[in-house]
Amino acid sequence: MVKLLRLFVIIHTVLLATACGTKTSGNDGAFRVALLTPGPISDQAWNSSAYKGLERIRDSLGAEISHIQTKTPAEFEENFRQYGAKGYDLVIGHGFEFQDAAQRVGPEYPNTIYVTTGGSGTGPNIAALSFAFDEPSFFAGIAAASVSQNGVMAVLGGTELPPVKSSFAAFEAGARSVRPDIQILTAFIGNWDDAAAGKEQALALMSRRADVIFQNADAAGLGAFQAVRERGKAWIIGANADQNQVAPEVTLGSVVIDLPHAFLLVAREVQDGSFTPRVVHLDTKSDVVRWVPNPSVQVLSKMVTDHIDGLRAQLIAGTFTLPMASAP
Amino acid sequence: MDALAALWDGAFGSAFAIWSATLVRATPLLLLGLAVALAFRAGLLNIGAEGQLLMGAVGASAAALSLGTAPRAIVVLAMLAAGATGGALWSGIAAWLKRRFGVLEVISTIMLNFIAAALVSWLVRGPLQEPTRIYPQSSTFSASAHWPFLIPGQRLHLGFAIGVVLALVLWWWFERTAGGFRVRAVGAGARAAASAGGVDVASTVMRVFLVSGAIAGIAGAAEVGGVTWALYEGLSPGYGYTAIAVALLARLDPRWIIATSIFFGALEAGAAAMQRDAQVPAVVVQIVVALVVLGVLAVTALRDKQMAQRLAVDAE
Amino acid sequence: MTREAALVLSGIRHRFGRTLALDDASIAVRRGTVHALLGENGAGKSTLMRIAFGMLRPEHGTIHLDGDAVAFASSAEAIAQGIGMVHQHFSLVSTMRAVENVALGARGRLDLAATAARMTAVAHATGLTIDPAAMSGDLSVSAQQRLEIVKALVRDARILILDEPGAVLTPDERAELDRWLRHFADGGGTVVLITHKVREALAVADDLTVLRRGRTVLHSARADVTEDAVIDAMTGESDVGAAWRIARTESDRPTAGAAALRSGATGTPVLALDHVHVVDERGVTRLADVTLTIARGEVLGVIGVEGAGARELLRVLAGRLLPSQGTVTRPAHVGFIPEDRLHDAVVPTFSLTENLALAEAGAARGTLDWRALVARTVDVITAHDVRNGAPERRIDTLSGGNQQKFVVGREDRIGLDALVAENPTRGLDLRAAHAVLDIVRRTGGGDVPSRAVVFYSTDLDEVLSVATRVVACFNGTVREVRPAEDPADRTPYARALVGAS
Amino acid sequence: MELLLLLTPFLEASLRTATPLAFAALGELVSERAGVINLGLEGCIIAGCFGALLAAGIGGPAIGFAVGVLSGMAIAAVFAIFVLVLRTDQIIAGTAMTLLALGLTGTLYKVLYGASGAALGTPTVGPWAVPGLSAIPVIGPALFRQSVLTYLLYAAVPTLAWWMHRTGAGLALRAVGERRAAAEAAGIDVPRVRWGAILFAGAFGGLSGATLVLAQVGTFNEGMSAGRGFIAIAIVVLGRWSVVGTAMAALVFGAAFALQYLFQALDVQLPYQLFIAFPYVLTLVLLAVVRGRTAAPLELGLRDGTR
Repeated sequence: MVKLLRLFVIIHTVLLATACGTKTSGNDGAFRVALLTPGPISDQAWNSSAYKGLERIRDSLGAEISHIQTKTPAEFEENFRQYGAKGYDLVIGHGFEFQDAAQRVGPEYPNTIYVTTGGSGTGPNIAALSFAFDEPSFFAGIAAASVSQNGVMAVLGGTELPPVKSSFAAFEAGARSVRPDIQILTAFIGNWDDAAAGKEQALALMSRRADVIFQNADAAGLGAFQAVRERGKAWIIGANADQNQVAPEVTLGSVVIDLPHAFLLVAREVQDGSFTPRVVHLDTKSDVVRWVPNPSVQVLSKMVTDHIDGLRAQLIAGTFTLPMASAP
Repeated sequence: MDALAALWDGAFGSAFAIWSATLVRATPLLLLGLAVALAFRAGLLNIGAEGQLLMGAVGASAAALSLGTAPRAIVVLAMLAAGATGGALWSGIAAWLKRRFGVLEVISTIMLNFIAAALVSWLVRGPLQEPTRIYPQSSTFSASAHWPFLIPGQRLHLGFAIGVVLALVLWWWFERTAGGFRVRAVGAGARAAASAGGVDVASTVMRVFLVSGAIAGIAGAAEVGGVTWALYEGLSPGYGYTAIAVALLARLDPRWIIATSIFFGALEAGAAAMQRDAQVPAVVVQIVVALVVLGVLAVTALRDKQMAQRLAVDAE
Repeated sequence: MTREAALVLSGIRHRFGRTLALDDASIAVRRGTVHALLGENGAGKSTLMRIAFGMLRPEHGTIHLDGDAVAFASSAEAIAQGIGMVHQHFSLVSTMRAVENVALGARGRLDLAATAARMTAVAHATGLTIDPAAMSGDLSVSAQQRLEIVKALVRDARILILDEPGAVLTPDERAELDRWLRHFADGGGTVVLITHKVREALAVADDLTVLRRGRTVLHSARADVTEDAVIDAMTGESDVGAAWRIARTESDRPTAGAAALRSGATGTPVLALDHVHVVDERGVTRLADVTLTIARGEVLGVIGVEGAGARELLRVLAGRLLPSQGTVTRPAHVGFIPEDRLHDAVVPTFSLTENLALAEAGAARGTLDWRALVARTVDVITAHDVRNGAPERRIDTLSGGNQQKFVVGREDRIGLDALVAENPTRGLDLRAAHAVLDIVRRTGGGDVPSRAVVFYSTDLDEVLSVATRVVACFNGTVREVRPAEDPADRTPYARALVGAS
Repeated sequence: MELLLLLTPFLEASLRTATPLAFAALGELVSERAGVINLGLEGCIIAGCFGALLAAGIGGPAIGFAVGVLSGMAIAAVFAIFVLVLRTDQIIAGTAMTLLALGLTGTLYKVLYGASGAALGTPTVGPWAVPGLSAIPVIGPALFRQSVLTYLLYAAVPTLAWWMHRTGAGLALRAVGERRAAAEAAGIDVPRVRWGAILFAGAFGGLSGATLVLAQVGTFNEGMSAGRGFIAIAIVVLGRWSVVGTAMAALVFGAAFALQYLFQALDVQLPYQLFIAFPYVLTLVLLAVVRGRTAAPLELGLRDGTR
């Protein structure tokens, strides 16, 4: 055992010696941006659109970029530190779940700006992007209620996270604003990547006569698209990214966060030094969140689209507020 | 080549890499590896370290949250005790099912892993949720529940020291004490232990199951006390399963588990660096880990073969 | 007698790793004969026959079957050529039915009904009856052996190799087997009987071959050799052979010492059972109302067929099994030598020292003093001549005989007041068996402590050679056997085994 | 009344969910009956998922299934080399294989499909209603309005049971798992049997994955096997190592999951985690209640050459 310990000490010393010699500061003046996602960037939703945002920053601002997929809270912190230590200018944690890590690590690396999407914490170099995702969700609810034949709809989430929860609430409020008696079923898959479970849950909801499903389950949600496509007689609504092309024939529309747009807004400010740490509210007005009806299907009546457009204009003008509290 | 350099740098390339990444990641693997090794040594296939870790984290979080700002020593000790209790309670269910109904622990512990994950998911949205009731997580623990760091300026925390001490104690216990010898005998030959040694096999196995769960629970306590300072869901990326490889690769020798847990910790820390610095996708990292494990397996297998030949039985 | 050679192996060499197991071994078996292949443990008997059966491929040497050179790539080929082998540790799948075991190795569709019919046909022709539907693990040992033979016969085996078949049989069963083998040979079949029991071999064989350390040292017709010559050939040391002969002679006068002891028997009781009942977990009564006292200085011989209750009796006396009813009086430590060494007595992957420590593992507290344990291990190794024994050596690298000597030595120390031995010489060669029986006999007088010994064996000769009195188990009851007027008359024992008085 | 209407969709979902689980579990069963526990099963499933996706995109569903099966076998073959040739520990080797397959498929997926993924563009096999039979009330649509894979399963279960108990090869397989010495003595080539069993498990694992992609989801995503390999291993235990038992246990799991989905759809106001944990709790209860001898093959998990 003693031998083993001694071996470690020796290896350690040698490593430190070599490491100190070869380490470069890494700061050669380039603008460097890093992104942490909680899931794989091939999900065609939350994570994939964030990665597209990162690529947009690279292409538009000539930034040097880095991405890492992280699983646990411990990893959030560790990677925030690593990027800070490497002198990254902007580090984006994609989700409210990164906010505690940002609060802890931020003070240690004052030259790096930490931004989390969702969450509410700020600091000298910590900011949060707050998406008014419930605004377009409300519109989706109106659109959905107008096409529901059975008067039963469903919301299907990966796990119950704050933005998902409030978006579902807004969807329900939107639906009830036009059809107060409509029934809305709620289900969660329990994870974000079991597409087969997503499909089965969607089928179960359809067996309960739900004919519009608003899904927000990333990769697992793809299964819900497949369920509706296969079974027909129902509409599905995409979330986070524009998912209208996933299953164009059965998709009513998507509730979109234009993450590339949002990321670019923030990154540009950071690059030119004008960024002030705050909760950046990105809403309908800033055109970062949108209800995007599927152009390949024409089921929404002009009356409905006009109604939504009217509310949207009022929302931008500040004369209309959603009939429920906004989530952070 | 860049990727491999990044792997090395991320694991051992700097003081930070070693003390704040590699060893921090090695800590849960070390404790869970010990839990698994103890059980396997007694012939008990405890695949449930994952769930036991989660329940240990729940216990320790509950202790930390309810004790508030009591003196640090008291809070940390209470977290240790609560973590161990949480883990032991969870393994106790499998132990009880085994003893009372003869349910194989291989399957019951896997089921309990899934159940524990669901339970944590509910707890952080229910009884243990932070007071604003927005986020699915507990409040951040007060400072007195933060486990002390071992090295100033680095993230390595008390949990690692506990793991190393526990490894040495466990090794000593196996080698030098009657109790440890009994456990080894039960695992290597339960019938002989009962018949030749008069060992009470059933109760030995039950005790081992509880202690194994308790150690795994301590790993959970260390994770929330030393790293995250709050209870989250998704606390473990499958440490409990990796720990099985950690323990087996060390041939269930507690001393070697220190080494193999650091090895796996280094692989994961290095893998993260590969993603960050060389933009190698996360999944490639799994390939690297798998290949390294298979490589080590192949080498030891070949060595075993030679050993076996040298020791060729002189009987027919 | 000029029968042609059915199976000839010549100049066989084979090694396991670095150990040379066979070096220039040969055997020629004539058709229609029973051929005994003799040798001590480790002499290479089983290895040679496994080569004949295609399980191992020799490094050097030739095999001729009915005059044609053959080279089996697997035992499947040997089986196809009409060779059948019954292994010492039976090759039965205990969780399968008898008929499935017989069918094992067949290709294509499995017609169990047809296989069962074949078994019935074999039973008619040979008298070897087995219930095809019986679970193999539930069969008695002798029935399992019958099943093994049936297995071979169903596949039309003309040459039957039996590895130590007598070790697990009662005298009656063994006599029955011998009769059957003779009958098989007379019908044109060929038998190779692997054994280390000279008497067993001489009783039935037409020819014999003796191996010593992987070489053929004697090849002869039965009629041309004496028992002494065979023993000398096997041991290669005439002094050991002589010692063994003395032991055998003693065994011919089994009850002489016993009578003397019993007449003046005043030893203090060491082990006692008072109205003991044992009911197993399935609710079957294994021991019914047993009352028994064993005094210091006594060797209680126990006989009984499988399932008669001897197993439970020994375990109750050794403190390894708690009675369902009744009281047991025994010292704190009773030495126990169980029959199934590799499962019940030692942990194969443990070192000798660890196996020594094992015996006290249940009661030990605190830390273990390994230095003292090593010293005691060395004592056992030297005192009991455990060949190749070293404290740190894994016990499964020793031969079976040496493992057993170690176990006996270990229990000898522990059981200062009482020792219970169950078939302790099973599978051992002459020398090792001799050493084990010596320890059992050492109950009193001289410099060894006087104690109570319980000795069970399936070999009646062996029991009579050491016991001062004998009890027979039958159907859960235990009764003392009164010797006949003529000490050499075995009838009372044979009758007691089947429950006749 | 409304609940009765839900019976058919529930049964239908039970069978559909059970199908991939049953394939994987039957494969594992064969492997375990030969004495090899294959923790690389999860890896075989994900490999089957990916192989199926890739090939179906090029050559249609039939090719997709074939390649899915072959992909599962490829992973199993590597596992077999470690376990049978190098004689390493089965559990470590299996764990490493799962990691390897998860990594390989994820990497290849990224390389071939980029960050945008494969969408739902894969040709799939939908449910096909058996004329006549599917018209039986309630159970008709449940049993006979399934994908062709489920029908394949209907055929596979009795075939496998027959093979295992009525052929020499099946008997040999069981003997190898119970007592390899006995099998050897009977002239059975034990390594060959084990190779066959492991490859069979790989093939069925691959088929399970292909079913997920081509008959159910219509796309791939990283880690979409989602622990089904481990559940399949549990199913084998629950099915007490018999073919019919395993199929039944898979159905029980399928039903438990289907019930879970249905519970959520019933709009019951309970924490959803309760429903998600339900199948696992049910398994524990069943294991405790369904008494009887546990009949693990005696050689299961032993390193090759240790006995």
